[in-house]
Amino acid sequence: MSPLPLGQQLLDTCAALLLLLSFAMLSQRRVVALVNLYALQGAVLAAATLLLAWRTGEDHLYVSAALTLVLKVALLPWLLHRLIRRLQVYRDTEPLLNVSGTMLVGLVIVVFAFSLAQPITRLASTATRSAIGIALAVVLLAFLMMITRRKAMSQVVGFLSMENGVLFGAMSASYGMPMVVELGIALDVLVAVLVLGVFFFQIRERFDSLDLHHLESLKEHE
Amino acid sequence: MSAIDWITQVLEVVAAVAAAPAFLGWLNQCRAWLQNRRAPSLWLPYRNLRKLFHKEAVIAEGASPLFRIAPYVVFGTMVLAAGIIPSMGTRLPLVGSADAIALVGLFAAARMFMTLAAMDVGTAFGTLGARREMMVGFLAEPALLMVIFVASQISSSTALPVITDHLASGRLGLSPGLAFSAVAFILVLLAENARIPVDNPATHLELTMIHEAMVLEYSARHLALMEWAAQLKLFNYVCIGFALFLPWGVATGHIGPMGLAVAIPALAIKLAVAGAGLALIETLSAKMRVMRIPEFLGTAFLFAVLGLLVHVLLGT
Amino acid sequence: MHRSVHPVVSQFPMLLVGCVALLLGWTVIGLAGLVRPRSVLLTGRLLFPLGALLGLALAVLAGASLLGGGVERLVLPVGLPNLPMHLRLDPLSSIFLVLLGASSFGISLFAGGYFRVGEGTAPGLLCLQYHLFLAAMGLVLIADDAYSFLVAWEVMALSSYFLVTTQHRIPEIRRAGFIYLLMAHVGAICLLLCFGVLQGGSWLFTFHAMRAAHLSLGWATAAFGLALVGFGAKAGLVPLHVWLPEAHPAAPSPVSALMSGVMLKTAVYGMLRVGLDLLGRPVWWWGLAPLILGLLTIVYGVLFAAVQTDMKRLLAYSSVENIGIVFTGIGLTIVFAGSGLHVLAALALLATLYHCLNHAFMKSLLFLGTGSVLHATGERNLGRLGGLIHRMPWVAWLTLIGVLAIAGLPPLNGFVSEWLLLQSFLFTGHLPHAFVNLLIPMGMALVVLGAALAGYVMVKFYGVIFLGQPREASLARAHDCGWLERIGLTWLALGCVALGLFPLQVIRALGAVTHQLIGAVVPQASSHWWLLAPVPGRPVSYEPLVFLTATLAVVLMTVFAVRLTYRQRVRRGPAWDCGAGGLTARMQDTAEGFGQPIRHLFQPFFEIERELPEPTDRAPRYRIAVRERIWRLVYEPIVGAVEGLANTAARLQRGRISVYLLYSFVTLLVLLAVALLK
Amino acid sequence: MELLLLLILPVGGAAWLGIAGAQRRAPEVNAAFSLGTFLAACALAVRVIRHGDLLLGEEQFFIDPFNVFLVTLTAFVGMTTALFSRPYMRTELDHGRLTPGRLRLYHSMYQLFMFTMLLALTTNNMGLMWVAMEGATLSTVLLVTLYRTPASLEAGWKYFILCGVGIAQALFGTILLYVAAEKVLGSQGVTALLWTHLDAVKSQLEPTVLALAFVFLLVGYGTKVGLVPLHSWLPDAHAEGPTPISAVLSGLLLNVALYAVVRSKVLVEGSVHSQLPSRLLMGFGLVSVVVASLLLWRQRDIKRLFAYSSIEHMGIATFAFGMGGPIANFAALLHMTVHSLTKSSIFFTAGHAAQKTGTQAMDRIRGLITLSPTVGWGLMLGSLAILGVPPFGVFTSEFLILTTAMRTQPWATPILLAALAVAFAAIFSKVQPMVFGETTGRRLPHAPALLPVFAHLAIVLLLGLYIPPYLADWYRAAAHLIGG
Repeated sequence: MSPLPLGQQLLDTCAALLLLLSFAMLSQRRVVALVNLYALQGAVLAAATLLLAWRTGEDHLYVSAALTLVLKVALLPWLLHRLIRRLQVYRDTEPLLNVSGTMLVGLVIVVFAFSLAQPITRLASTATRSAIGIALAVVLLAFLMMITRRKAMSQVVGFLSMENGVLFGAMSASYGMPMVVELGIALDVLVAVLVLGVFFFQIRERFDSLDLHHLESLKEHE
Repeated sequence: MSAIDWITQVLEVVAAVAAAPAFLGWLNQCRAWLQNRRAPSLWLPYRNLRKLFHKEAVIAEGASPLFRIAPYVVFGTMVLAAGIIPSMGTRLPLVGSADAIALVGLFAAARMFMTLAAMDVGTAFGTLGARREMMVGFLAEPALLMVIFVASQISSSTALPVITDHLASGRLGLSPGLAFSAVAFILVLLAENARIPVDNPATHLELTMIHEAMVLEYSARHLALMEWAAQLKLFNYVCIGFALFLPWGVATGHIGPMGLAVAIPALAIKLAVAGAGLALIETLSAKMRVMRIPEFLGTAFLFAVLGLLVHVLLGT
Repeated sequence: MHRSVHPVVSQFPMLLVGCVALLLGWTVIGLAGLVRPRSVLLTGRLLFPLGALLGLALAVLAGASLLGGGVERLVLPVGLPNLPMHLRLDPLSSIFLVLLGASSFGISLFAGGYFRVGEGTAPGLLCLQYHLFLAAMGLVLIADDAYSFLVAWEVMALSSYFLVTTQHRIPEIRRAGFIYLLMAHVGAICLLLCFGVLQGGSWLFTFHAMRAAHLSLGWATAAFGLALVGFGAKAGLVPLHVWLPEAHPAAPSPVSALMSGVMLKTAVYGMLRVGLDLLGRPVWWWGLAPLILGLLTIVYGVLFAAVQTDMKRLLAYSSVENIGIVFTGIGLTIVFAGSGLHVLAALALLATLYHCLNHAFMKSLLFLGTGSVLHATGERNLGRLGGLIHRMPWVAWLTLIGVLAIAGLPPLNGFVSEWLLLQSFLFTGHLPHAFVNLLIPMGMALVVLGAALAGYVMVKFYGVIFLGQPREASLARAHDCGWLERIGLTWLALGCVALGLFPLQVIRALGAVTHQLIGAVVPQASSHWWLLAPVPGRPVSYEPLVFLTATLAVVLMTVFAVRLTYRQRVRRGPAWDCGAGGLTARMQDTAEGFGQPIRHLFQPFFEIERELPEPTDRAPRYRIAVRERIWRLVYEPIVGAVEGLANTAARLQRGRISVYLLYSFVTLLVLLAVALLK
Repeated sequence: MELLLLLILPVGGAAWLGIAGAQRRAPEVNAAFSLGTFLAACALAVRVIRHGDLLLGEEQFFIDPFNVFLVTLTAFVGMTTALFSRPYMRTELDHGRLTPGRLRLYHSMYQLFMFTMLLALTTNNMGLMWVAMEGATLSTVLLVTLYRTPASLEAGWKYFILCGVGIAQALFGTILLYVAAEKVLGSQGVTALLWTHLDAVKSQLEPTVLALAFVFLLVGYGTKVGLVPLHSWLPDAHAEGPTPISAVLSGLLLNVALYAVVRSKVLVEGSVHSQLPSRLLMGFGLVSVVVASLLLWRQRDIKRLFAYSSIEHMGIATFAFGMGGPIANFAALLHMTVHSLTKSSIFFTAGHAAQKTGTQAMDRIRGLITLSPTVGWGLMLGSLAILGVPPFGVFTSEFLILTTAMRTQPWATPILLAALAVAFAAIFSKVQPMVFGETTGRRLPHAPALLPVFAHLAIVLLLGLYIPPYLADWYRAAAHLIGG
């Protein structure tokens, strides 16, 4: 069998990187590092998009690559860093599930995600269909991360990386969504982060900490 | 309906009204003899009634009209009952108008008025008697009805004369169902007529008395009517017993003078025997505590139901 | 079999239109009450009597249609889009409309005099709720499709709920209202499901379509069961009766009268409609359920009535008993009809319907009587009443008629229906089912026992309230009821008497109903208009008129005889006090005392809580409270179970967002797995 | 044209109020814009009824009976809520629970929220619908935290995170849909997300992928519908936000989310020839009904109580959609309508009650009927209506749903019966003492402006007694679209 073309190999490497980064985020406890990892993920995503654009010549992919670059590598991390500095939240406390355990669960999830991706892969016509499983895995891992974290900040980062996963999925399955949708999504993410910013300050001025265990008063069970 | 039917009807009623005190007298006589006492005269009850009627009536201040109406109603119902029960002949004009259920209803009406009257003045005894009377009643009535129903299941009618006709025609021997209900009936009879062991008409002992407690506030003619009604009630019950269990001698079918000629003496004899029997039972048994009465009547009720079940089981 | 029997459909449904107009009239009257909500004069003196007249008119119209025996249909363009409101006036609905109209005439007149300011809700609002209640009951009876039936049914429940909670400041009354509405709603849902079965996949909810639908035995049985639960809950069938002894005392007396006298009958109507009409020919063993439950209800109700100390609770339990009698009749009817004994079925049905009519009059009369007493004395507790026959003769004597009637004494109406029921019990002939044959005598025994106990209850009721000495000094100020009340009471009493004296005419009228439902009528053995001889070939008969005349004749003769012979004057003297020196009212027997033999005999039924005085007590007091075991046995466990489940459900929600996320996560994964395996 | 107005007006309103929302007359302006939106919606509805479906803005917008009726409903409730919030929010301002600045935020966000929902309803593009749904969350999350109390912040946070995550799943689902569609519609990617096109080719779409897509969409939008166990955000957000927001969340947002679910169900059912979608909907519906009715039992906060009842009713509607068939769908649509009307009116009265008694704790609210008869009767009748007591419209839909269930899904009826009984007991036992009973408070001098409440209840009452033919046809057409 013939070796895959270079672009293909690069793309697969990007996908692998993304998955790696998600695992890294899952295990990472320092918020600043977390944000950096997120930025890195954004960068890889952008790179992948560029590659894809270059290989397929779909020009709207250039736009979305640029969008990703601006938004997820530059703007959002910068915002988050500012927030961290302003709010003095550097470390997350011990996650609810210890790292090795989380890793184990993450592994299981990856397997599940791959098996899940089979039918989609069979269907998709793109050169990158093999990456769908990874995209799904990234989404689910981000989900897992949100579950296991105790600080609002790291939960947000998880939320954003989930967005990454979804976008990567969109790209690898069908060379991205229609432009209007892409724009809409980007807008939403941006607004979301702004809203979150406001939120953090409100939470801070109330509880002077971003620890989530303050936010457990509304419940049915006493 | 021929004239003679009407005559029989009237005759029955008159005979009942006239003979009821005598029957009580006879019962007391027998009891006295059985207890080695000197027997009072057979006519004592008549003298009592006469005496009471001549007295001046005294009525309690708190008494309402109901109190004064009651004796007449009670007496009237008992008289009417006597007309319904076929003691001599069965072709009675009143046959259609009221069957056995209505008869029991009639007794119930009498009881109701009696108890209400007893509660009217609002003395301790009156209300107490009323309560006990109703306690007896709510068990005795169903028992009596069930007894009658056994017979009416056999003769497929609730009209007493028809039942008597059917039984008298002797097509059947003693059915097992009837045997049960006969026992039940005797118990009911004792209870309903305030005889020992349920009540002792001879005493005014407040712990035990039922009937006497109710009529305690009555005097003179009202009391007389009440007493007479009681005697009539006893008479009627005995006659019901005859109609159900000893229908022999009753003029069935079309009544001729001959029939009456047979029926009247037959009735007299049966009454005499029944009186003696009752006296015997009363002498042999002892007065029981008031709270045991429901059990006594419960047994009666049970017997009656058993009779019915037995009949349904074997009767077909 | 009675599919074939289809009465003629008249061209223009004149009578039906008339009925609808009258129902609308009631609604309008109700709304008119809002014009000046606080004015007693407007509502009491004008609107309520007007409503009463409408009731009379309704009775007349329905009576006409009953005698005509025809069927009228009408479709109004309201309701669901593809289900306009179908209305139908046939003998079954007519007889119940007669019941509604006739008894409401008396009750509304009484209500006109009864409602005053200070009843909590403003008179105008009461007027609205009251007449909506009436109209809804009427609509229930003429509705011919499931939707309008249920709407009317629930409006009925709702308006009566608001009437029950007239004095909503009292917590007990709120509790009563809550239990009432809850039971009503659950019952209504059961009915809803029942109709869901009955429509049989035709998706037409008209009763006509339901008659046509062919259901498998399983479905039909399910429908019957649901109907029994739904209507039983409304009628107060044990063990679904718990709301009844709470709600009836809570409501103002005219409302209690309406609820007990009429509303319970709408449930009976529904049961007959579904069980004998919509379901077509019933299966005989369906009948066993209502039969057995009915018998149970009779005994249960009358026993609890006997131990009550609150006069309205006592009446409420007696209503439970009477509903038991009615359902026993329904059960018999179904058993007979299912076994092909049509004449007997007709007889049983006759007894059922007759008892419905009787109970409507008797019970309304008694409830209104208690209403007057309540107004005059402000007392519901039997322990504080007594001797009112002197203070309020009208009420006392009219109530006496009701008491005698409900105790089943000849020649009043209560006796007739019980007589008919016993006849249908007696001559079951031989059903093809052995154990039913054995069940029947037991049933008969229970019915008889119930009747006798009813007598006991009524003596207690009447004797303690109206006879004896007043147990409170305040009773001396009691006043007799006003003229409107008197008219109302008299009307109802007359109804009791008439129903007792002219059974034949009533039965002839009821023939149309039995013909419609069973396909058979009870043939008359004799041609005399006064002779009631329902069972052909059996010499069984009853002549109330002759009976009455005979009784009166004998009594009067006695009176005259005594008067003529002995004319000593009557002297009044003090009652004999055993020389104790002065009888006091406290020496009389009490309501508790009257309950004692029953409590003693039927201990297992009751949950008794006693407080006995010590010999050394300075102020000895005796208190006894009797409660129903059913609460502890049935309802408290249910509530406990729900609470337990609620707590478990609450454990899911501990307020921690990670856990919530975990829920979403797990859900997602599970569903994905499911989707994948598909 | 109408559509343009319909979408422009709220945006304009948002902009205007964003600048001038703090002024004295801002509430009136808000109401005015909502009124305009409503009129536009009516015009649109009329046009659709006259000329049938509309396809506008190079196919980006698609109006059919199904969504036009929801559009009208949304605009209507939006308007009445604006009317209600006019005096209500002023009072809040006077009570010092708000600052003019926050009032401005409230007003502009309110308009924005209306916009996002109308967009989600009218757009033909599944992707755009997703964007709008996310937008709806974002625009309301700051309204939930309007009071800045700890509880409200917590509620807001949960609302944001849970719905955000959910919506992300929905996006993934949308992508899967796109993938599957692209296969059929060609990869130029313009039309592949347009519902109309998807609907046209739904039978050719790849089943497994669509099944997966449906799962993602269901979990995503289901979170916003408040289906158990994805519902956790709902009671908090409803209870802690200002009352008008609770009203629109419960009355409108849930509907729109359910609309999204149903739209996707239609597509998936066309392709997956299995019971999966309907089974899932029925399952979620039942679970929601049962759990919600159980949790109702324990509530102490009046707004929380009715939030749970919203979950219950959404469960009923979902169950009905799951059963499918013309009658069930008809009933479900009707149920959505009457529920949003009734529930919003209940929230209005509950808000007034809480405002007058100064607490949301139900055991401290007593004797409303003496405090202020209109509020008392409003709450009583509203609760009875929501509990499915005739002659109110909720009964109509429940009648149809239950009877259908009895025939097609008899196994579910005992569960529904029990759940409805429990819910009735729970809600009514809490409402009755609040309305009736003794109260320490004096009768209030001025009656509150409850026009919206009684308007809503009147409509619900009407729907219970008589459904106008054109409305019925409208529903039927919609039910047919959903696949009767």
